[in-house]
Amino acid sequence: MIVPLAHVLVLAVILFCLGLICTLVWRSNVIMMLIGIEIMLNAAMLVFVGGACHWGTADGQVFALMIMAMTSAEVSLALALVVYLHRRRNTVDTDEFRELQDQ
Amino acid sequence: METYLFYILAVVTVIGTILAITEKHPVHAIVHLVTSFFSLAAIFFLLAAPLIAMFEVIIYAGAVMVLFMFVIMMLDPGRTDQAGRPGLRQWLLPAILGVIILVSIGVLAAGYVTAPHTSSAITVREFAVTLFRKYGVAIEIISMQLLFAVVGALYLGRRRAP
Amino acid sequence: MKLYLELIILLPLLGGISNALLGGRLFSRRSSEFVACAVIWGSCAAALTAAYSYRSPEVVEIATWLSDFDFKAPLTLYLDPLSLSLCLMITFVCGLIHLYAVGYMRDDHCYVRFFALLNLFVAAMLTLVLAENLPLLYLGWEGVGFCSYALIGFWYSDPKNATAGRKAFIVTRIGDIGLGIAIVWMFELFGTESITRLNQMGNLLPVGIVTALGLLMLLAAMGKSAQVPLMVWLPDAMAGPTPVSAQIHAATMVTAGVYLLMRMFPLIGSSTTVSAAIAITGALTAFYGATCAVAQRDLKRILAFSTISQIGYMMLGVGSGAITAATFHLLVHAFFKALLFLGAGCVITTLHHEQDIFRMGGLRHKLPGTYWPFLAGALCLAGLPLTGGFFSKDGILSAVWRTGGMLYGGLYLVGLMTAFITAVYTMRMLLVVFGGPSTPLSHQAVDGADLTENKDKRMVSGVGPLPRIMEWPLIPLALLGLGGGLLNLPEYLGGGLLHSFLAPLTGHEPTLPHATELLLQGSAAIVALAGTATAWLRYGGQRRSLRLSEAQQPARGLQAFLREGWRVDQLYDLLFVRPYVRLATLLWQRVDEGCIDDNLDRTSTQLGRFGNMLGGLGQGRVSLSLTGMAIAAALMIAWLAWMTA
Amino acid sequence: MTATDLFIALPIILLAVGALVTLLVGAITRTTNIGIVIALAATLGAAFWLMQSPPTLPAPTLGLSAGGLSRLFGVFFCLLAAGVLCLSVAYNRERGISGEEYPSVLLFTTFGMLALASATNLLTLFLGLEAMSFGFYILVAIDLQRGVSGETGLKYLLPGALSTAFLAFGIALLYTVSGTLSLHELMQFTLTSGTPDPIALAGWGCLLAGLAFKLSLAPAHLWTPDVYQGAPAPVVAFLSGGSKAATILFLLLLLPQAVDVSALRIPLCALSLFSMMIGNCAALRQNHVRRLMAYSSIAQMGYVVLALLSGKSGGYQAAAFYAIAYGTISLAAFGAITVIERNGGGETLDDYRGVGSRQPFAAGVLALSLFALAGIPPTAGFTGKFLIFSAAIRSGEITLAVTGILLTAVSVYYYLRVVVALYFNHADNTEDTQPRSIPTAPEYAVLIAAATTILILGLWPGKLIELLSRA
Amino acid sequence: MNTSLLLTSLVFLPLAGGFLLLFMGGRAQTAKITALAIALLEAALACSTWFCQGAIPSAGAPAGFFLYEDFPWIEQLGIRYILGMDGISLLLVILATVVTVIAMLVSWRSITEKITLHYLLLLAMESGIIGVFLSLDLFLFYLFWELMLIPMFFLIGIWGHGRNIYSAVKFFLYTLVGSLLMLLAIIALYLIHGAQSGMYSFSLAALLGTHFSPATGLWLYAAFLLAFAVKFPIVPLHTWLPDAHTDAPTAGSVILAGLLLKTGAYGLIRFGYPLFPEAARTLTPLLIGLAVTGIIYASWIAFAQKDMKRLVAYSSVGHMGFVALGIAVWTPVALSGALLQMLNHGLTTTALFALVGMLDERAHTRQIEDYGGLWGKIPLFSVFFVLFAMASAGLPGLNNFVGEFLVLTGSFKAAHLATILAFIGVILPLVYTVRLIQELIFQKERRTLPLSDLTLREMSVLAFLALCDIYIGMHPAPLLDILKQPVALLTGGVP
Repeated sequence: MIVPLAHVLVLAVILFCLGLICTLVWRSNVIMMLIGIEIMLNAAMLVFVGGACHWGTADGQVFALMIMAMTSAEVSLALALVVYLHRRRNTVDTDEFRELQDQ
Repeated sequence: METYLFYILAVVTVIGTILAITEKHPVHAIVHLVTSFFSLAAIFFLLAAPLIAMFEVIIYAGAVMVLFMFVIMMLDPGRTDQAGRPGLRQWLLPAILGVIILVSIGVLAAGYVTAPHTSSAITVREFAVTLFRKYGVAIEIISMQLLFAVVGALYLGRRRAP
Repeated sequence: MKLYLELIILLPLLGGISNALLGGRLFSRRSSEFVACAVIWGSCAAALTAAYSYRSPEVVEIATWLSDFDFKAPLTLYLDPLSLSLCLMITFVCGLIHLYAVGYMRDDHCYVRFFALLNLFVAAMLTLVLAENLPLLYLGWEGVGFCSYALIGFWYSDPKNATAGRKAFIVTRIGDIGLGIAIVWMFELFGTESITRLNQMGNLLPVGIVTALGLLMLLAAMGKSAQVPLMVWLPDAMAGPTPVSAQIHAATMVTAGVYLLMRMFPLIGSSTTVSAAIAITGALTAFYGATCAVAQRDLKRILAFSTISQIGYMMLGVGSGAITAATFHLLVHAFFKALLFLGAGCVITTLHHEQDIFRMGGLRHKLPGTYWPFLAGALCLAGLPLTGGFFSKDGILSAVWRTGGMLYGGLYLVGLMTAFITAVYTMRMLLVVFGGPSTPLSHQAVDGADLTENKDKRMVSGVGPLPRIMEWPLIPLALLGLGGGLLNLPEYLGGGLLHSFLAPLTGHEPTLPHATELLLQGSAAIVALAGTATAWLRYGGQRRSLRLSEAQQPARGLQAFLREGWRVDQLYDLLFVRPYVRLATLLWQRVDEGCIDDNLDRTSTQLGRFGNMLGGLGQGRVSLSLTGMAIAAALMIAWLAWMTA
Repeated sequence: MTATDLFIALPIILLAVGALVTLLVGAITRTTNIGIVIALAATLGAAFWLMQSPPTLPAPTLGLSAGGLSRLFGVFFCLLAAGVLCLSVAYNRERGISGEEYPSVLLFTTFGMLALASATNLLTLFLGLEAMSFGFYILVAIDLQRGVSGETGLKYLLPGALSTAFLAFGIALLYTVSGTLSLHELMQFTLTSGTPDPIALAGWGCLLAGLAFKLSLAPAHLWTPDVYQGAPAPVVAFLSGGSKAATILFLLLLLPQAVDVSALRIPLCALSLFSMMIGNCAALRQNHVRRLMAYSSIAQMGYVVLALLSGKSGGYQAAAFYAIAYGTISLAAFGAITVIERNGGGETLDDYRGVGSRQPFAAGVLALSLFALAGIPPTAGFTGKFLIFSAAIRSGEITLAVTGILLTAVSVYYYLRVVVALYFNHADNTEDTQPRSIPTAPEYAVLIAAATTILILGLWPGKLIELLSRA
Repeated sequence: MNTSLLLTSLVFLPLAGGFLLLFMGGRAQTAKITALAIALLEAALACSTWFCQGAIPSAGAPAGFFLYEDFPWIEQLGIRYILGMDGISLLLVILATVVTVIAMLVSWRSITEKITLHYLLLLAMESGIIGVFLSLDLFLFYLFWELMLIPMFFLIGIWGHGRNIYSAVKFFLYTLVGSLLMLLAIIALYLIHGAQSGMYSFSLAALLGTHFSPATGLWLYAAFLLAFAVKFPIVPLHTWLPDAHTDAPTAGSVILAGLLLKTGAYGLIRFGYPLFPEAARTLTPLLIGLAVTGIIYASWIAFAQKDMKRLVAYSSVGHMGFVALGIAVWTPVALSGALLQMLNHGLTTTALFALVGMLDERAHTRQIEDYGGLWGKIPLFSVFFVLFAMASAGLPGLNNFVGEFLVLTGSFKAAHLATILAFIGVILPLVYTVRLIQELIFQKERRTLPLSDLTLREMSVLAFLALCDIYIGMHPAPLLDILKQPVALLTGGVP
C-alpha cells in the first residue's frame, strides 16, 4: 500500500461528491447527468480497488470490474433512451419531460 | 516516489473532474473527463490493480466516453450551447448536499486508521480465480445484463410507424 | 281479597285493551260503549266488595315485575282505608262519567280510542292508588300521565289541543323527576321500595334527608296536582273533551299528587320544613287559582282554575298534617267538581260547543235538568254552609288554625280570603251562565277569536235535545256533593265516619275545642255568604247585562293579568321554552355540527390539502426526484457519521 | 461445478435459458404468444423446482444458496412473474405491445430477482438487484406506443442509476472496512467488531439512500407515482410487487448480518415516518388511481421499514411476510386495474365510476385488495400489519407504532374513495355505451389465485409464519 | 343435544348462506326468500341456545359460559378460535338474529336494485355481529369487529340516500380510528401478558390476570375505551351516527341502531372493564360524565331536528348514554339494567327506524314538516308509532323504562349527581317525542302524500316488536334472571 487507505477514501469521496453535484446540477442536460453518475461509479470503483489493495483480496477488483460492465450496459441503455426521447421532443433537458405529475 | 505520483494523479483527477462538470460544452466535458479517467486508471495501477486500470482505459475512457461523444454529436451538433450552463443558484443545493456528504465521510475517512495489513500483491491469476471460482454467477448475470442492454437499446432505437 | 283487588285493576285494563284491539272491528258502537262502562262498574262492584270484606290493611302480591339482585319491585297492591276510599270514589265517579261520556261522544266517530284510553286511565289510576311500592306507583303515575296526554289531545287535528296535551305531559313529567329521584334515593337509603316499609322507617333518618325526600315528592305532587309553580298545564288541559276534564282533570288524576303526599306522609311528615312547604304551596296555589278563576270567561277554564285552587286546599290540609281533612276534601271535591264539569259539558253541548260564559244566559229555564245539579255543585264549591264542600273546606281551615303559629295563621287568612273569592267566582259563573234572559247565541265573534276556535271540527249534527244519559249522572253526584258532609261530620255533631275510618292510618289527630270549631265554621260561613252576596251585587239581576256589555271590551289591567293566569305562561315561555328551543338548535348547529363535526371535516380537508402539497413536491421533474434521494443520502450519512461516531 | 451446484442454480439457469430461447424464438417467428408461453413455462418450472428441491448447503463456487428464505422468495418471484405474464397477454394485445422483448425481459428481471434471492455474497446480491432494476428500466418504457413511455423510462432510469451509484459506493465502504464480500464472513466480522465502524455506518447511509429509491421511501419516492402512471399496468404489478419484495429481501439478507440495526434506528425511523406520512397524505385527494396506488405503496413501504427497524423482535419475519403479502395484494390490485383499464376504462376515479356493476369480478378483486391494503381483516394486509405492529411494540417503538396506525386510519380514506367510485357512484351514461366485459381466462386465474392467497394469508397465515421463522 | 359446534354454526350459518346467494345472482326473488329463510333459521338456532343454558360446558370454559368452543387457529402466534356463550351473549345473539330478520322484512320492497347483494350483505353483517358477541379470543374478536364494518359501509353507500357516500366513509373512518388503536392495545396486552407468563395468547380468559403498571393499564384501557366509545357512541364521538343513520337505507339504520351500537357496549362489558379493572375505575368519573352529558346533550339536540331519522338517531345517542352510565358505575343492578337497556333500545329503536322507513318508502320524504295528521289517514301506523315513541320516551310499563330505571337505581349509589342529572335527561326524550308525535300523528295533514296503512308484513313485524316491548316492560324477570349470573361474575355481586 503506497498511501494510507484513508487518502484513497478521501479522494473517492471527493470524486463521488463531484459526480453527485454534476448529476444534480445538470438537469438541463441528461447526458451530463449520466456523466455525473459515471463519475460516482468511478469513485466507488476507486474505493473497491483501494480496499482490495488494502486487504490483499481480489474481491474488490472483481467488484470494480463488474461495476464497469454494469455501467456500460446501463449507459448504453440510457443513451438509447436519450436518443429516443430526443427524437420525440428534440431536447435533452430533463425538466421538459413533465407530462407525468400530480394534477 | 509512487506516493507523490498518487497525490499528483489525485489532484489531476479531481481537477479534471471539476473542469468536466463545470464545462458547458459537453464535448469539452468529455475531453476533461477522459483526462480524469486516465489519471484514475493510473491510480488503479498504483493500487496494485493493473487489470482494472487497463479496463478503465479501454472501457471507460475508450468505449463509454466515445459512446457519449457519439450521442452528443448525433443529437445536437450545432446547438450544444443552447442549453447553457446552470446558473449559480442551481449549484447551491447540490453543492451543499455534496459538501455535507464530503465532509461527513471525508472527515471520517481522514481519521480512519487501519492496522497495516500485510497484503500480498494481487496477481492476475488470483483475480481470475476469484472471478470465476467465487463469483461464477456474477459473470452470468453481467453477461445477461449486457445482452439485455443490447436488446433494450435495440427496442428503444427501433424506428416504428408513428 | 286478592281477587277483588286484581279485578279492580284488571277490569278497566282489559276493557281498555279489548276496546283498543277489537273496537271498531268486532264490536259495534253499542257494545264498545257497553264494555267501557261495564268494566268500570264491575271494578266499582269489586271495590265495594273489597270494602265490605275489608278488615285491616292488606298487602297482596300479584306477580313479580322488576327484580334484579337486591332490587325488588313486584306487582304488589296495598289496601288500606286511604286507598280503599279513593278506590271507591274513583270507580264510582268514573263509572258515572263513563255513562255521561256515552252521551257526550255520541257523534264522535273516534269513540273507540276515547273509551279505550278512558278505561286505561282508570286502570292506571287505580294502580297508582293501590300500589304498594313506589315503582309500581310510578307506573300508574306515568300511565295516567300518558292517558291524560292522549285524551287532552283527543281532537288532535287542532294543533292547540295537541299542544295542550304535550304541555300537560311535559310539565307533569318535570315534576316526576322529583319522584324518580326520590324513588332511587329511598332505595339506596332503605334498600326497599315498599311503601309500607318505607313509612315505618322515616324516623331512622336525619331530618335533612327526610326534608330532601319530602321536597322531591312535593315537586312530583306540584307537577301532577297542578300546584304553583307547575300549574300552567291544567287550564290548557281543558282542551280535551269534557268527560275527560271531569274525570282526569278534576276528580282523579290531579289529586294524585295529594294522594302521594298523604301516602308518604308518615315518612315525610316528620319534617316540619316539608309540611310547611306543602302548606305554603297549597295556600299559594289556592289563592292563585281562585284569583284567576274570577277573571275567566271560558266556562271550563273557570272550573280548571277552581280545581287548581281546591287542590291547593288539599295540599294545605296535608301540610297541616290533616290527612283526614285532606282526604275528605279530596273525595267531596271529586264529587262536586265532576258534577260541575259534567254540567258544564251539558251546557256546552247544548250551545254547540260555545264556552264563553258571556254568551250564555237564561239556561235556567232551558236546561233545568242541568241547572239544579249544577247549582248544587256550585253551592258546594262556594262552600255555603251545610253542603259537603263547606264541611270539608272547613275541616282543612280548622286544621290550619289548629296548627297555629305565625305561618299557619297567615295561611289560614289566605285560606279564608280564598274561600271568599271562591264564592265570588262560583256565583259569578252561576249567575252569568244560568241567570238572565235567554239569549240567542250570536255567532259573530265578539272579542277574542280564540274563544270561538274551540268550536272544534267535529260534525255537530243539529242541536238535538240533551241525551238523557248525560243528565242523570249529575243527580247522584249532586246528592253526594250536598250530603258529603255526612261522611265526616265535625266532632260536635258526633264525629266523622271518615275520621274513624282513616284513624289507623293517620293516628290520632288532635281536635279543636267545639267552641273554636264552631267559631271557625261560622267565620267560614260568613265569608262564603259574603262572597255570594258580592257576586250577586255585581252579576245579579239587571247588573248582569251591564257586565255582559262590559265584556264586549277586551280585558285590561288586572283583569287581563288574572285572566291570563298571572301571565305565568308567558313568563315560562320566555324563561324556559324559548331558551330550550333556541339552545337545541344552537347546540345542534353550532356545537354538534359547527364545532365537532366541522372541525373534523376541516381537519380532513387540511390533511387533504397538505397531501396535495406533498404530492406536488415532485412537480414531475426527474431532477427533483434525484435531489430527493441526494437529500436523503446526505442527511442519513451526516447523521450516521456525526451522531453515532 | 458439482451436481449440487447445478441443482441450486437450476432455477436461475432455467430462467436465463428461457429468456434466451424467447429471444431466439421471437427472432424466428412473429407469433406473439409463443414467447409468453415459453416464459410461463420457465417461471413455473423454476417455481416448481424451487418448491420441490430439498434444502441444500450453499454452493460456494457459485455464490448461491438455497436456504429457506431464498427458496420461499424464489417461488414467490417466479409465481409473481407467471401471474404478470398471464395478465399481460390480453393487455399487451390491446395496447399493441408485441414482440419477444417483453417476455424475455420479464424473464430476465425475474432472473435478477432469483439471483438476488439466492445470493450469498454482496456482489451477487448487488448484481441481482441491478439486473432486476435493469429489466425494469426496459419494462416500464416498453409501451412505446404511449407518448409518456419514454418519460417513464427516464424517470425510472435516472434515479435508478443514481441509486446504483449510492449502492455501489455503500457496498464499497462496507468492503473497505470488513475486507470481505461474503455475507457469512460479514456477519462474523460484525459480531466480532463490537461497536459499528463509522465508515461502515456511512456506507450504510449510502446503501439506505440507494435502497430508499428502490423501496420508494420518502424522500426518495418522487419517481413512484410518475412511473406507476406511465408504465403498463402488468409491469406496475410486477414493479410494485416484485421489485419491492426483492429490495426488502436484499435488506433482510444484509441487515441482520452486516450491521447492528440499532445504530440505524434514527434514519430508519425517519424514512419510515416520512414515507407513511407523505404516502398516506398525498394519496388522499389523488384522482388518478395508479398514482393513488403509488402513494399507497410508498406508505406501505414505510410500514415495512418500521418492521425492519424493530427487526430483532420479530420484525424481520414481519417484513418478509409483508413483502410477500404486499406482493400478492399488488398483483391482485394491479391485475384488477389491468383488466379494468384494458376494457376501455380510463385511469382516473371518474372513469372508475360504476365499474362495480360493469365489471363485477375485477371490481370485487380490486375492492378486496384495497381493503387488504387498508389492513382490514381477514386479509393478508391485516396479518402483515398485525405482525409489523407487534414487532414494533415489542421493540418499544410505541410512538412510531401509534403514528403508523393513525396514518393507517387516514389511508383508509383514499382506499375507500376507490371503493366508493367502484360501487357507489353510478356513471351517468357509460352504463349503456360500455358493455360488460369479461376478463380472459388467464386473468381470471391470476385474479382468483391472488385473491385467494390474500384471504388465506389473512385467515391461516400460520404456515407462512412458520416457514419464515424457520428461515 | 349435541352442542359441540353450535356456536360455530351460529356464527357462520349466515355467511355460508350469503355465499349461497351468490349463485342466485339474477333471480332476485328467490335470493330474497332464501335470505329470509336463512335468517329465520338462524333466529331459530339462536333461540334454541336458550335451552342450552343448563348444558354442561366443555372443559376449560370460564364460569358462566354454558356453551364454549375452543380450537387452535394460528398456533404460531398463540391465536385460538374461542367462542363462548353466557347469558349476556345469549340475549344479544337472539337480538341480533331477530333484528336481522326484521331488517330484511322492512326492506322487502324498498330495495329495488342489486337485491341479492343487499341480502348477502345483511347476512354477512349478521355473521360479523354474532361473531363479536361470541368470540372470547381478542384476535378473533377484532376480526369480527372489523368485519362487520364492511357490509354496513356498502349498505349505506349503495342503497343510501342523501350524502350517503360522505356518511358511509365517515362511519367507516370514525369507527376505524378507534378500533385501530384498540388493535395496538390488544397487541400490547398480548405482549405484556406473554412477557409475564411466558405464554403468548389472545384468549380473554388467559389475559384476565395480566398485571400492568397503572400508566400502561390506563393507556391500554383508553385505547379500548376509544374504540368502544365510538361505536357506542359516547358524546363527543357520536357525530358519525346521525349522518350514518340519516343516509342509510332502512335496513341499514335498523341494524346500525339495533346491533352495531350494542357491540361497543358489549365490548366494554366483556373486555374493557374486566381486562383493566383498575384503569376502568380510574376513568369511571370521566365515563359517567360523558354518559350523562350524552344523555342530556343528545336528547336536547334531537329536539331541534327536522329530519325524522336524524331525530331518532340522536335519540339513540341519548339512550345509549344510559347504557354507558350503567356500565360506568359497574354495580350489579346498573349493569344488568344497562344490558337490558341495550336489548330494549335494540327493539324500540329498530321499530322506530322501521316506522320512519315505512313512511319514507311511501312518501319519499323524511322531513317532519311534510307530514301531519297521520292518525286520521293511517291509524294503525299511528298506534304503533305512538307506542314505540312512548317506549322510547321511557313510559313505565314499556321496555325502555325497565332498563333506564334499573340503570338509575343502580347508579344512584355510585354517582348521586350524575344520576340526578340523568333523571333530568329522562324527561328530555319525552319533549322531543311528544313534539314528533304531535307534528307527525296529530295536527292536520300538511301535504297530500300518498300514504297507505300498514301491510300485513309490516304489521306483523311491528306487532312482534310491540309484544316484545310490552312483555319486557311488564315482565322482565326472565331476562334479568339470565343476566344475573354473568353480571354477578363480572361485578362481583351476589346473584
